[in-house]
Amino acid sequence: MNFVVTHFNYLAVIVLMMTGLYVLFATGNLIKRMIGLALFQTSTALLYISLGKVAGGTAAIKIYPDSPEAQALAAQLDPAYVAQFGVSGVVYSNPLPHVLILTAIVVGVATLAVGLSIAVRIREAYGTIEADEIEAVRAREPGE
Amino acid sequence: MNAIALEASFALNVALLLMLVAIAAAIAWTRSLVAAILLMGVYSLASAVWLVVMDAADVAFTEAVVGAGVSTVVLLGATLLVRPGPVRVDWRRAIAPAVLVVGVGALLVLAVSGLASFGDPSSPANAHVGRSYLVETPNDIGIPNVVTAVLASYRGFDTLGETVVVFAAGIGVALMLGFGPRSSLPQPPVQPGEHHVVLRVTARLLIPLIILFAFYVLFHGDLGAGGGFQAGVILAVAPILHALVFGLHATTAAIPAGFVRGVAALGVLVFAGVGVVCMANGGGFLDYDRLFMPRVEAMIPPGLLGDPTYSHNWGQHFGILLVEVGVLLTVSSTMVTIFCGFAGRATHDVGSAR
Amino acid sequence: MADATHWIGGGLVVAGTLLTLLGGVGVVRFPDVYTRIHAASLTDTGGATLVLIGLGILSGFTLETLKLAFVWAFVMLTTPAAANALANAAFSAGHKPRIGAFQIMKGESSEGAGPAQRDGGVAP
Amino acid sequence: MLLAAGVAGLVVAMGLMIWRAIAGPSPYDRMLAGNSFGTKTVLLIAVIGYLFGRPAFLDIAIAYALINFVTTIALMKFVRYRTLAQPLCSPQDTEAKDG
Repeated sequence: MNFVVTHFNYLAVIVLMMTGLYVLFATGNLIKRMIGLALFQTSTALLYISLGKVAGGTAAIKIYPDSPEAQALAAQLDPAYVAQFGVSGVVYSNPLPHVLILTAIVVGVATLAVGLSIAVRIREAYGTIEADEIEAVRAREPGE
Repeated sequence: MNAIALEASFALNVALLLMLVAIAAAIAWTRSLVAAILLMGVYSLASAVWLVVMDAADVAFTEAVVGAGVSTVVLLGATLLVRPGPVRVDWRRAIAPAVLVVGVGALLVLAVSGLASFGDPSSPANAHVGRSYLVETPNDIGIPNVVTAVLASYRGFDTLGETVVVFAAGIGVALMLGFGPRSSLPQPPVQPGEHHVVLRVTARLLIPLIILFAFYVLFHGDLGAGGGFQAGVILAVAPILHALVFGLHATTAAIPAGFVRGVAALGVLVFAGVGVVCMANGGGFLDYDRLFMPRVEAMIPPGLLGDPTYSHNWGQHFGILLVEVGVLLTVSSTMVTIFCGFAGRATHDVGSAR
Repeated sequence: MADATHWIGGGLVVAGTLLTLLGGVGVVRFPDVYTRIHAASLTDTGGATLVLIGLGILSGFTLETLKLAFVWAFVMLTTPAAANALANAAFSAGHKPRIGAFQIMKGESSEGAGPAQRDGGVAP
Repeated sequence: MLLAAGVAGLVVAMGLMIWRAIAGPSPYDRMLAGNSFGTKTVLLIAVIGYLFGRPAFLDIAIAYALINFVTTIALMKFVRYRTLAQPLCSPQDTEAKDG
C-alpha cells in the first residue's frame, strides 16, 4: 500500500501509456491510431516530469533568496531540508526533464502532422484508412 | 499555510491524474472521431494544469499551445481529408492488444518499482546533473530561467537538432499535401440569418493581441516561463485563426506560401549562423561566450540592464535571444505550413486521385 | 488590514468558484444545448470576474494585477464569442430547443440535420 | 485555505465538464464542455499560481484563454461546415441568399 502512495504518479502514468498503446493496437482506423500514438507520447512526457519533481520544490526559474516570494516558499519547509537540497535558499525542481520534454512536445506535433499526411495519402491511394481494407486492396493488386 | 500548500499540491496531483485516466479511457472507448479529437484537446489542457502543479511551467506552456491548439486543428484537418466512417469496433480484435498491453504494463510496473519514490530530492535523476545546472546557471549564463539556459545554451546543439527536425517535418508535410488552397471549394450551405459577425469582430480584435503576446513570450523567455518554441506556436495561431474566420485564400494572400517556407529556412539559418559566428570568433560551435569579439564586449558598460546581483554575460544573453528568434521563425512558419497543407488540400482531390 | 484583504480576496475567489460549480451542475443537468450554453457561458464569465478580482485584491497592486486584467479581458472577449458561435451553429444545423418560444419553429424539418449531425464520423 | 477551497471547487467543476464532454449527446454539447473546461483551466492556473506562491505563471493562463478560443472555432467549423479553409459567412452572404 505504501508503494502505491509513494509511486502513485508512476503507476497512473503507466495506465495512461497503456491506454494509448491499446488504442494504437486495437483499432484499424489510421486517424484513431495517430490519436493513440499522441496519447502514448504525452503520457511518456508525464513520466519524465514526474521523475524531475522535487518535494517542496518550485519551478526552475530563479528567484532572489531575499525576496518575499522566496521567504514564503522557504517558510513552508524544514530549514535543514532547504539547506541540504536548496540552491541559495530555495528548493527547485529538476529543470533537465523539462528541457527534454519541451522540445519533444513540439517535435511530437510536427511528426504527428507527418503521420497524418501519410494517412491522407494512403486514403487517396487506396480509398480507405482501415488497415485491414488496405491489406485487402494490396492483395488484389499484386503489381504494387 | 505551509502544510496546506504541500498537501494541496499532492491532492491536486492525484485528482488531475485520475482525471487524465478518465479522459484517456473515454478516448479509448468512444467510437466518434470528433469526440476523440475533442477529448484529446481536453486531455492536453488537463495535463498542462498538472504540469504547472509539477513545477514545469515552460512545459505546461508548450503543452497548452501545442496539444490543445495546433494538434487539435491538425487532427481535424486530416479527418476532413480522409472522410472516415465511424470507428468500427470488433471485440475479437480487442483481445490480443488487451493481453499485450496488460503484459507490457506489468513489466513497466516491475521496472518502476526500482525507481526512487516520487519527489525524492536525492534520487539519481535529481541529485547530479539537474542540480549542477541550477547551481551553475547564475555564473555561466546569468539568466533566471534555468530551463531556457539549458535549452538554448548548455544543450544548444541538441535544440538545433530539434529545430531541424521540425523544419524537416514541415517540408515533409508540404511535399505530401502541397501548400495552401489548390482549387476553389464549394461554398458551405448558408442558412438565412446565419452569419458570424460576432466571431469576425472578435477575431479581428484578437489576432494582433495574439501576435503581440507571442513576442512578449519570446522576449520574456529568459526571465520567466516562455521561449522560442512557445512563442513560435502562439505566433502561428494568429494566421490559423485568420484562416479559420476569414478563409484560407485571404490568409495566403496576406502571407504568401513562398515567404513562409523561406522564413522556415531562415530560422534554421539564424540558429546555425550564431554557432558559426561563435566559431569565427575563436570559440566552439554555439559557444556564446565568444559571440562578440572581445573589443565589442569591452564596449558594453557593466550593469547596463538587469539586476547587478546576476553576473551579466552579454554574449550568452544575445546568443540565447538570437537562437530563440531562430527557433521562433522555424516553428511558427512550420506550423503555418502544416495547417495550410491540411486545410488547403481540397476534398474532391481525394476522390479524383484514384 | 492584511487579514481583511486575505478574507475579502479569498472570499471572492471562493464565491467565483461556487458560481462556476453551479454552472457546471447546470451543464450536466439542463435538457438541451442552448440551456447548457447559457449556463456555461454566463457562469464562466461571472465566475472568472469574481475569481480574478479576488486574486487582484490578494496580490495588491503589482505587475500581476495587469496580467490578471489581461486574463479577464481575454476571457470576457472569447467565452461569449465562442458561446455565440456554438449556439448559432447548433441552431442553423437544426437542433431544436426543448424549451422556450422557438421549440416548435423547426418542427417540420426536425428529422433533417439534427439527427444526422449526431456524432458518428464524417457523413459521406 | 480559501484558495485551496477555490482550487477544489474548480477541479470538481472540471470533472463535471469532462462528464458532459464524454456523455455528449450532440457534438455541440461536447464542444461547449471543452470550451468551458478551458475557461475553468485558465482560472485554475491563476489560483494555483497564488496558492503555490509563484503568481508569475499568469502568462500561461493568458495563453490558454487565447488558444481555447481558436480550438473551439476550429471544432465548430469542422462539425458545422466540414471545412477549415472556407471563410465564415459575413452578413452580405446571407443577405444575398435571402434576396
